[in-house]
Amino acid sequence: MLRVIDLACARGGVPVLESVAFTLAPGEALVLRGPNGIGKTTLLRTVAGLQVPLAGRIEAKPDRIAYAAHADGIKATLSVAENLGFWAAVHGQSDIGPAVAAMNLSALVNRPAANLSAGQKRRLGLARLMVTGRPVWVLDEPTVSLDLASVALFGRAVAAHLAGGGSALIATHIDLGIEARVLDLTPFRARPPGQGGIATAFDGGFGDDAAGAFL
Amino acid sequence: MSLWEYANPKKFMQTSGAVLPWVAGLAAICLGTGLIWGFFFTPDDYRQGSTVRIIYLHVPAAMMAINAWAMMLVASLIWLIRRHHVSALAARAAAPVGLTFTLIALATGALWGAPMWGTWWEWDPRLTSFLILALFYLGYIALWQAVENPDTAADLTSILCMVGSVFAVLSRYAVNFWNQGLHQGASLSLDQRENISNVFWLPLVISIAGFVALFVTLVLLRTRTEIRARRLSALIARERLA
Amino acid sequence: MIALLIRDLKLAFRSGGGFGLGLAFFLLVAVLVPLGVGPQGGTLARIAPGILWIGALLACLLSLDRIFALDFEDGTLEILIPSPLPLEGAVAVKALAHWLTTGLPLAVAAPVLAVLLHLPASGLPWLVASLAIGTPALSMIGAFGAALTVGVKRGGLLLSLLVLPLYVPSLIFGAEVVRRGAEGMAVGTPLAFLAAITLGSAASLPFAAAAALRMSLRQG
Amino acid sequence: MMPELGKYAGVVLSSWGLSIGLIAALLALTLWRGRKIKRALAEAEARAAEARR
Repeated sequence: MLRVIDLACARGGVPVLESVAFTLAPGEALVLRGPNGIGKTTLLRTVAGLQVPLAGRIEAKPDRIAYAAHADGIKATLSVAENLGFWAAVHGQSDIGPAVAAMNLSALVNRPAANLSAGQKRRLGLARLMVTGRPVWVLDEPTVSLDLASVALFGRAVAAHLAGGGSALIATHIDLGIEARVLDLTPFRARPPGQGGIATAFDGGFGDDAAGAFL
Repeated sequence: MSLWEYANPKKFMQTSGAVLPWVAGLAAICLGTGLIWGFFFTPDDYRQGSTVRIIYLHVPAAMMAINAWAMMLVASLIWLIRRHHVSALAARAAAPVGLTFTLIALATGALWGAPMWGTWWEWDPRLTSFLILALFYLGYIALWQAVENPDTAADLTSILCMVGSVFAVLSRYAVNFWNQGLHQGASLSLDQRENISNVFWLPLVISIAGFVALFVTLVLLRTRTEIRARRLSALIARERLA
Repeated sequence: MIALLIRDLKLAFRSGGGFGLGLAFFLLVAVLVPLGVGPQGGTLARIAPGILWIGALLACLLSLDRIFALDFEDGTLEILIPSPLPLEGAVAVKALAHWLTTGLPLAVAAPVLAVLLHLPASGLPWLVASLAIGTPALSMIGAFGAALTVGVKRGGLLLSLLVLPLYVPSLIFGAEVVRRGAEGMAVGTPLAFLAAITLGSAASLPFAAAAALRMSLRQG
Repeated sequence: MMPELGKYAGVVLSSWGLSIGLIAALLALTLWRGRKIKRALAEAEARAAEARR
């Protein structure tokens, strides 16, 4: 469903990860771990197609991936139903009912998103994933500002998605209560170019530049 | 050996370093000869008196102001198509040089216009176009400085350069059209190449060659600085990561 | 696409800002200019085409950064890029929404302000026509500028600096249409140029703007 | 040696002065920034070489 081969990605022009490889089969979830700054967000953005890989390949149809990051794309002046309905329309879906029910938003459908709490907004953002109808979820810290009950709710939603043949790639430090493989990114930290890492255009010095003394 | 090898930063640094003294020397010789000849050893024009001496600055500066933009356009395209960093940095390096030449063309044009047209500023189509060109240069330079990620900045400025080129040409025609509606064209064409006599022609050509060499010198110098700056920020980023 | 258009329109109406503000600004310009240049009808009539077009231009400029900045901040753009909606189409639709909430009301309100500025009656239809034909280009060029500056913090001033030179041809031809219309001359040529700029912008700039958006969002 | 510029002397001289001044300023700025960056780069290269050792 998703196959990542020998992937290297960069943040701000500096390689952060290299030789990342994994596959994601239908019904499977993969949790990314690693210390802050290792490049989890960068990897997820690259997989989602927002960034260009430095090297390697991502084998997945781009129209199968649904990406959710820290910002949820929620408009404060629109109601919950309008927010969800818009994303459903963008993805050619029309029924937002199941997503609303799954994220326990039924009581809030007509409330403007401005009046939602941070956790409720987060739930709305996750409900958006469901209306995309896409099988591969790529999630960056999805449980930020969720309480325990909502985390459990979200875990069940992911489990249901997996049971339905979907798959998920999640960067999180919290146990979601789902069966998932864990991939620690620490061993994939990009090496400096001197030690075999990928060199960018400006990683080589200019050597003995005869005219350098001049100008 | 392919021409594109010079787009490698290291290779470019070596080549440009070797070429620079020669180009700089050529610029100094041509500018010295052309300008001194033009200023001291040419007669007054029978109609314009001594103001004709402004031509040795005005015409070369105006030509290079446009050529600099054209060079930036080519460099931008090379960056967008082939992703050679040197190309993008050369475009960045050329912009302030182009802006300076534009300002020189504008200022000398206005000063020349003062005794000829009786006003410091005439909304002559050519002068107006150069004013707009200066605005394009300003926007381009400002965008380079505003975007933090250098590769993104190169991408965005390249697109701006492409779109800006189309609109700059459009503006040129629009301005021509607009001024026809108000005035009957400038009383004196700035473009004298048709009726210029031999006395003025040779020093002018030497001056033009000098401006071209000066442009190349400045762009090479600045490109080298930009490349070094990129290398510097790459080193700093690595330091921070380690 | 239609969903995006409806959403953008809804957002513009509900937040109240974009829609009313541009129009109010346009009105203010038309009121302040006579206060500045004096009440002589002849002078006002002569400069009215330029004032009205510059007012429209600035009013348009006011709301440009809203085209993408809000969607950038709340993550909508990051979600839109991998979505099935082609980004070029999304850009065009957002520019259209911007035009419907700024350019179109300006064109409709312009005759009233033209009367305040003593524009001869023969110029009124051409004023409306030139604004209706010319302002879509302003929105589209503005969307391109907004796409370039979307990642720049406090990019408002930069946006103006980038966009205003691009507005020059539209301004020249637009004001020329009104001027000629008011003087009873043939307006065909400038009107054709104005329409050509609008059509050309609409046909090509969505691609440039979408490319700029993708580049702005790419942080690697 | 100075040519007779007549009544246009002011205009001609200010044109030349302004142009040469602008070019000189640009050249000075270019050289100054070039030196500055070059020095900073040399320091960074030295640090990097130190770190590799």
